[in-house]
Amino acid sequence: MPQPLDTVKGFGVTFKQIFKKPITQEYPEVKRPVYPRFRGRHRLWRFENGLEKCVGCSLCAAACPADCIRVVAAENTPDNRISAGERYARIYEINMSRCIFCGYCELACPFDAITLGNEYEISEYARDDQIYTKDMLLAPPIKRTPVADAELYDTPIPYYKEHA
Amino acid sequence: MAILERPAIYEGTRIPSPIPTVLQVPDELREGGDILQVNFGPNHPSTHGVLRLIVDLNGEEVVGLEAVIGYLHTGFEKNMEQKTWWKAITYPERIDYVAFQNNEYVFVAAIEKLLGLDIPPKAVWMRTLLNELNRLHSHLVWLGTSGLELGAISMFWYAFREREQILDLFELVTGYRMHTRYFQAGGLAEDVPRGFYPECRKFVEWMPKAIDDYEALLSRNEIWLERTKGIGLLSAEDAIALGQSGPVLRASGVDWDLRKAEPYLAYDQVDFDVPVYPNGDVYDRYKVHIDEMRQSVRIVAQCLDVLEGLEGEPWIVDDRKIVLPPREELHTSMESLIHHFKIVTEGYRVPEGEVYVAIEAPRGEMGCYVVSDGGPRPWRVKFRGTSFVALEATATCMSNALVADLIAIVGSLDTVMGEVDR
Amino acid sequence: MTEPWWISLIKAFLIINLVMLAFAYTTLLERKLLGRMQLRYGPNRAGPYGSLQPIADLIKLIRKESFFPSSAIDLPYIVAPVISMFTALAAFSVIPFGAGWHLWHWHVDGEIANVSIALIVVFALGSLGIYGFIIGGWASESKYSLLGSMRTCAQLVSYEVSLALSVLGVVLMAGSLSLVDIVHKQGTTIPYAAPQVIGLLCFFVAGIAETNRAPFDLPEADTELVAGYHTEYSGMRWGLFQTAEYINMITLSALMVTLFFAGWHGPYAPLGPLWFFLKLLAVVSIFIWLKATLPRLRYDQLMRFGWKVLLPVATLNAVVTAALVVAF
Amino acid sequence: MSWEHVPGYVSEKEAHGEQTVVVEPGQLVEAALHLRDEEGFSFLSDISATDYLGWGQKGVAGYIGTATGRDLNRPAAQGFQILPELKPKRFSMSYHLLALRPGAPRLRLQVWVEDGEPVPSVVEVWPTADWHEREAYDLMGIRIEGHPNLARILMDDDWEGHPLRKDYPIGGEPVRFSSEE
Repeated sequence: MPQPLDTVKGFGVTFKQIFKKPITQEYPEVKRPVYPRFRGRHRLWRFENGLEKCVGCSLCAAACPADCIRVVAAENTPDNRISAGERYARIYEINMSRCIFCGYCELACPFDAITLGNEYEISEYARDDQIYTKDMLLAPPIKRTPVADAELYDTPIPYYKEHA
Repeated sequence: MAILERPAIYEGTRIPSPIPTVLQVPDELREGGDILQVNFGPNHPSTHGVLRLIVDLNGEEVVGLEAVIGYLHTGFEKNMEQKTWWKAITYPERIDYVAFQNNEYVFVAAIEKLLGLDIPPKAVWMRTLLNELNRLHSHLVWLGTSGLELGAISMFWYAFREREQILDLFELVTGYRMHTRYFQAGGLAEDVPRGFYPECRKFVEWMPKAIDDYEALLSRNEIWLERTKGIGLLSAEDAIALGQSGPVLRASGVDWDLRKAEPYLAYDQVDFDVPVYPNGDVYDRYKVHIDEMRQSVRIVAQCLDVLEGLEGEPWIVDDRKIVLPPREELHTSMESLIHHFKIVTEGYRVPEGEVYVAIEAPRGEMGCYVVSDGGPRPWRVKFRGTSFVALEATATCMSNALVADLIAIVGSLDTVMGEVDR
Repeated sequence: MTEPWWISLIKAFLIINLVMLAFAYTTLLERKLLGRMQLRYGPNRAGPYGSLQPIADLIKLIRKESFFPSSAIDLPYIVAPVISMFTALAAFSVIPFGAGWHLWHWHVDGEIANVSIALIVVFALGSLGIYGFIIGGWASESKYSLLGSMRTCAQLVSYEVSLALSVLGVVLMAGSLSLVDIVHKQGTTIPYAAPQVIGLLCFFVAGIAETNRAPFDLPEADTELVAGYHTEYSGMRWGLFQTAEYINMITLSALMVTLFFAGWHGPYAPLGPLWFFLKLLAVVSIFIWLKATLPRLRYDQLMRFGWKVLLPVATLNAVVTAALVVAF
Repeated sequence: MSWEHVPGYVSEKEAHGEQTVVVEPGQLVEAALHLRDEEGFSFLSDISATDYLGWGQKGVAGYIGTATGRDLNRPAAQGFQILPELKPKRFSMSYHLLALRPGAPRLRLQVWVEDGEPVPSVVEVWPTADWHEREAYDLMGIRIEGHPNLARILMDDDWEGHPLRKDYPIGGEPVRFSSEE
């Protein structure tokens, strides 16, 4: 039995949306704050005295399910001291186009040297530009992303986030 | 299990023979020479990715049909054999990328079954909650795309409005919107943040209103009824014989839900109903999806009640053989550091054996068959792709269908091609 | 009191451009309105509030490659969009949009051509335009296009009948086939929407089908036939089809305003064209609203509805009106 | 519960709360019919083929020491190694059955075959087996006998080899890194 009145109800649903604020965000101008746990672009960290935290143990490379991290370690020498440990990462590269952002590398790192930041704007025009070298990873990211209240939306369980 | 009494419209549905998955053109039609063979897909707006349907048309009527799959075959199962158990957890999420949390759970549950682990209550309830949120997410994607395919374009946007909220919740808890790797063998990867509960409460209060909107838009809409009632019939017997599960089976009148039949996680402690509809047509599948969404919201609310009382409880088992040690110990305990290195480099070992774990994923029975040789890597992982099985029913559902019904039927079977091709 | 030919020429030139402009901004209106109904903004990058979007689209379409399938049949393939476009534009010539004015010592009519059989002209041109769609789909040599063109053929032919029958009531009441007379008549009595409400509904439904708008957009059902008859078209050839479709919709809305809503008549007479425009806008918005809300019908349901529901109702409406007109 | 009355019965096993019945490949269809009609296993969940080539031969590294002490009785927890139990033949085909009744009893029906040995098709018993068997043929190279349409399903029609076999080369694309050695 046709019930035209019920069909008309749907028109009300579409019509009333006109007076609501659209839910889409005008992206390049408005950046929605990500939650603090969001896993974005990687960062390598230094100690306050400038020494790198990474000691080149390759645990991150071992933990990576996508095999996108390459670490080549070298020995620190007294006149060329780079990291706090015995060795340092002479080459540290991440192929971002392969990375699946699972965050296993930051879980694996025993020295809190690598963490996943909140930046997600990491597209490039060329694949080779997606290969992040150590210098790029050590430098603070150029594009900043706002982050929601960390106190409320995160737990200080990942030690490094408290001390980063 | 009870099969609802079936209405008379079932006359005529039968599984094609000899090939159950191919609808063959009758010889007399073939000889007539009026058959137009059209290739729907692999690139077509409404084939859910890369499904290819070879369709024989007699005018507008579908007289022959063969589904060709494999265009998204990525070899997940082979890949997982090369990874340690720990690393392999990231793979199942990407198989059915709409029900990632359920897929992850089924694999983690298989590992835990082999290991004989008991997980802490907080992890149990949180897993239940996230699984139900994911079911909502999956049904919303289904609802949106099905509406779009039948021409109700606004439905897509309304469904995706709520989907966004769910993804935000996932981002809040797990750190990633889709492939979360949040379930680890033994519990959860991280504790639940304080701010999650109020955010999730807000969503639980909002969602029923949104579902009312969907129903106002579609459920009683004359054109929607015309398009979905009596289309894509599948009788209860045929559905069971074809291995259908989930909403498709329940829409055919079979009261079967693994959450009730063999309860896992906390499903035996929450209160919910299983919607069953008797007709086995596209409309009933739509109704099952809508009703399940309401039930999922109920379950999420109950999980929240329990979880709020579990503040401060452990979220992962304290077993140093399987779980990474707490991070603060890495700086103080040499033993912990060694464990950490061993688990990351070599991975934990899982006792020899074979298990088959099945859960009620949004699309039905999601099974995971795992064989372990006692080593750090799975010997064999096989997933029972729900969509893979669902697609087998296309030929049976397609009797007396027109081109437009073809779209509605394939849509109603709710297939995700990543899961079909794996 | 006829106007000289050169005034008609100037007017024709103006109206063609106005209609094209109206088409361009109808697409913008559709995208904006659909956007708001779907909780998004719609285009808002080109110009303030996206107001230059149609221009940007035009430039894009012109610069795009007009793909030519090697198996397509050359001449019909190229001519088809032109036919559709021409008839769509020509049909607008008999729509009155004002009462007519005196400028210096010349009289300017409120329409380009005051034909005494204007209604028939519109329908004839509309039927001719269908050939564009049919030929275009057939000449593309693609299965989807062929199916789309088959659907166009059947759908438009079926609904053409109901469309013509649904306006019979109005014609009988006005006693004329000239659109100008019909509007004048409504100015003296009431808009025919009131007495002819069934005719209006029939006209509206048949009109949606006639212009391939949702929920009757089967010929180009993008989720079934990809894009129906214009699957193989791209660039400005596709643009011509699109233009033709939108102008058909505008023409139909204009016809509806003329026949049922008293055309340019409104509270303040000199503002005639403005009233006409506002009414047109309202009708076009309803078309868009339908698209946002309703799912698509199926082919056989469409045909069944056309022949078994719409045609009898429209016929009955015409017969009853005729009886009443004769009686009183 | 004993399954000795299943036609072609070879052995049975219960582990992790799951029951497995191994039958002769030649009598698979009879066993399937028996289980479907007599025991109510009307629902075939899944068919999984497994390749056991090289099973139990791989050298395994031990895992040493724990903070909480070691439990030598748990293989996962270290210390001691056992080699896995050897399998009778190279391939296993596991049919995961489910009875749609309260308690949801499940049963794994298993057959063992060597490379090239045929397995009869159960499409006639459970129509859903169609694609599952095609998949087993495609990815594992199990010869299914009596299947109405045994073609490749996931791989290309002209694909060589069966990729999920253990002796199938893995290959893969090298990950791109900068040219710095």
